[in-house]
Amino acid sequence: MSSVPISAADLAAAVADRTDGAVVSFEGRVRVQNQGRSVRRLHYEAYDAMADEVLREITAEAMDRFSAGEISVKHRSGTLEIGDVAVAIAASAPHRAAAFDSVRYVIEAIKVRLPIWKREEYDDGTSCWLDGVEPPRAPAAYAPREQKSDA
Amino acid sequence: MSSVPISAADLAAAVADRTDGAVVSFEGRVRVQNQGRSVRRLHYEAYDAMADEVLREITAEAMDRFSAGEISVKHRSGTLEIGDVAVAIAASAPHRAAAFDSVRYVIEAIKVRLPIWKREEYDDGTSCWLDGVEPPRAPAAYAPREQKSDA
Amino acid sequence: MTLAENTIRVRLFGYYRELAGKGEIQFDLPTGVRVDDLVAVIRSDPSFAELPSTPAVAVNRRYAPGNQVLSSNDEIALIPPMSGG
Amino acid sequence: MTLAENTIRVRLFGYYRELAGKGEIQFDLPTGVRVDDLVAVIRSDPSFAELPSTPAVAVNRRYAPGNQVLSSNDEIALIPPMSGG
Repeated sequence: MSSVPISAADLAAAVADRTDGAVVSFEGRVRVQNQGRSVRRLHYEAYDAMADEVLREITAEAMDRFSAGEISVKHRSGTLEIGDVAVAIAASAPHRAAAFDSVRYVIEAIKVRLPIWKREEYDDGTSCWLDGVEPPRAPAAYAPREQKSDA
Repeated sequence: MSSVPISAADLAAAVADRTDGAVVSFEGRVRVQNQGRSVRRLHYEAYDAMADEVLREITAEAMDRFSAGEISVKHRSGTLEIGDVAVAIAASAPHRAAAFDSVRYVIEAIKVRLPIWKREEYDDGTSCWLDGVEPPRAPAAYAPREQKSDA
Repeated sequence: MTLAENTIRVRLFGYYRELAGKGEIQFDLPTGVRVDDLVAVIRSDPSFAELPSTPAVAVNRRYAPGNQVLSSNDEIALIPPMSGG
Repeated sequence: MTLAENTIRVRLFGYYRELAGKGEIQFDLPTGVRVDDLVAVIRSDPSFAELPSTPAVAVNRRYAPGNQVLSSNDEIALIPPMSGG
């Protein structure tokens, strides 16, 4: 998580390696229009400590799943203006498929698992929290065994 | 086609737009190892005039197919050292799927359609033209009709 | 659950933080209380009447199942629908 | 094909250029000659004996079908297997 500007170019430079032939990067930017309304700026509030852990977890999953060389991801918090980068991801890999798949995996997982909330401010002076994605309830399989004998 | 260094970051900055929320970029770089051999550097020879046309054609196809906002692509010719960027692609789009799909489409099409040839120089002093991808023979459907009554 | 009580603190974010008017709420609840029990208690507050049927709860920065037992040492957070990326 | 002849110039690149020892070869071929005819002529040169069965040919910077008729005004190129990206 970052409270200062981020860029995919910085992350891409960091993941590049002499053994990796492919670098894929993604930037999610603040759009001037969202769901038909004119956005002036937006504010991200995050559960920072958990968000950092979730980003590390998602990155580790992608590394493991696609055999990527290296993956780097940053998400902004705080106030962002139109065009500012909200999320940046870069992945390097020996071959392109792993790099593409890794970046795509990370952004899709962020959308459903990262504890962060966006409040949009509109040109008409109003603002609202975005209708978000209901986060996952941990599946029963994750429940520690000892709880079954409890209570 | 470019005979001087290229970077996806430059292309990404060029395609970014206030109405597009997603920018995806790709860099293909010269790897120190390829097919088990230690690469010292490589040389790209291209049919430049045709390559420029093929890149424009591929880009237009991706724009049309995925409704991307903007797509930019550059491929190097000449001598490249390890880590140098051989191909850079960036696509912006209102939403991420179109940006990912556009970049992926362009790189896959380059692999099978761009008239360019790579000669690798190895650490042992030898060099060779890479076994490449057989380019497409235009399908019969592309043959001008008037040829059927000819000869 | 046993009758002994412990203090459960719950961090709030975004829209939920605004519903409560503060970033943390706390309850004295019996030992052995589970995530689902805590959610029922929170929902009994009129401010949270419109909580989703199974809102996400993080315990020690991980999404927790409804049957996870809570203790006063846990870092607990009620997680609104998210809008990252 | 008619008996009139025209000069067909063929650009060569990469491995094919090295096989020929030059970047362009040319042939005087009958009017109406097609891509497939040209390929057969090129293959008759021992340097090009190992040409693929249907090597790609570009005419005016577009991949051409085997039945495309060639003229001396066309920009023709024999395209080796490619290795871009």
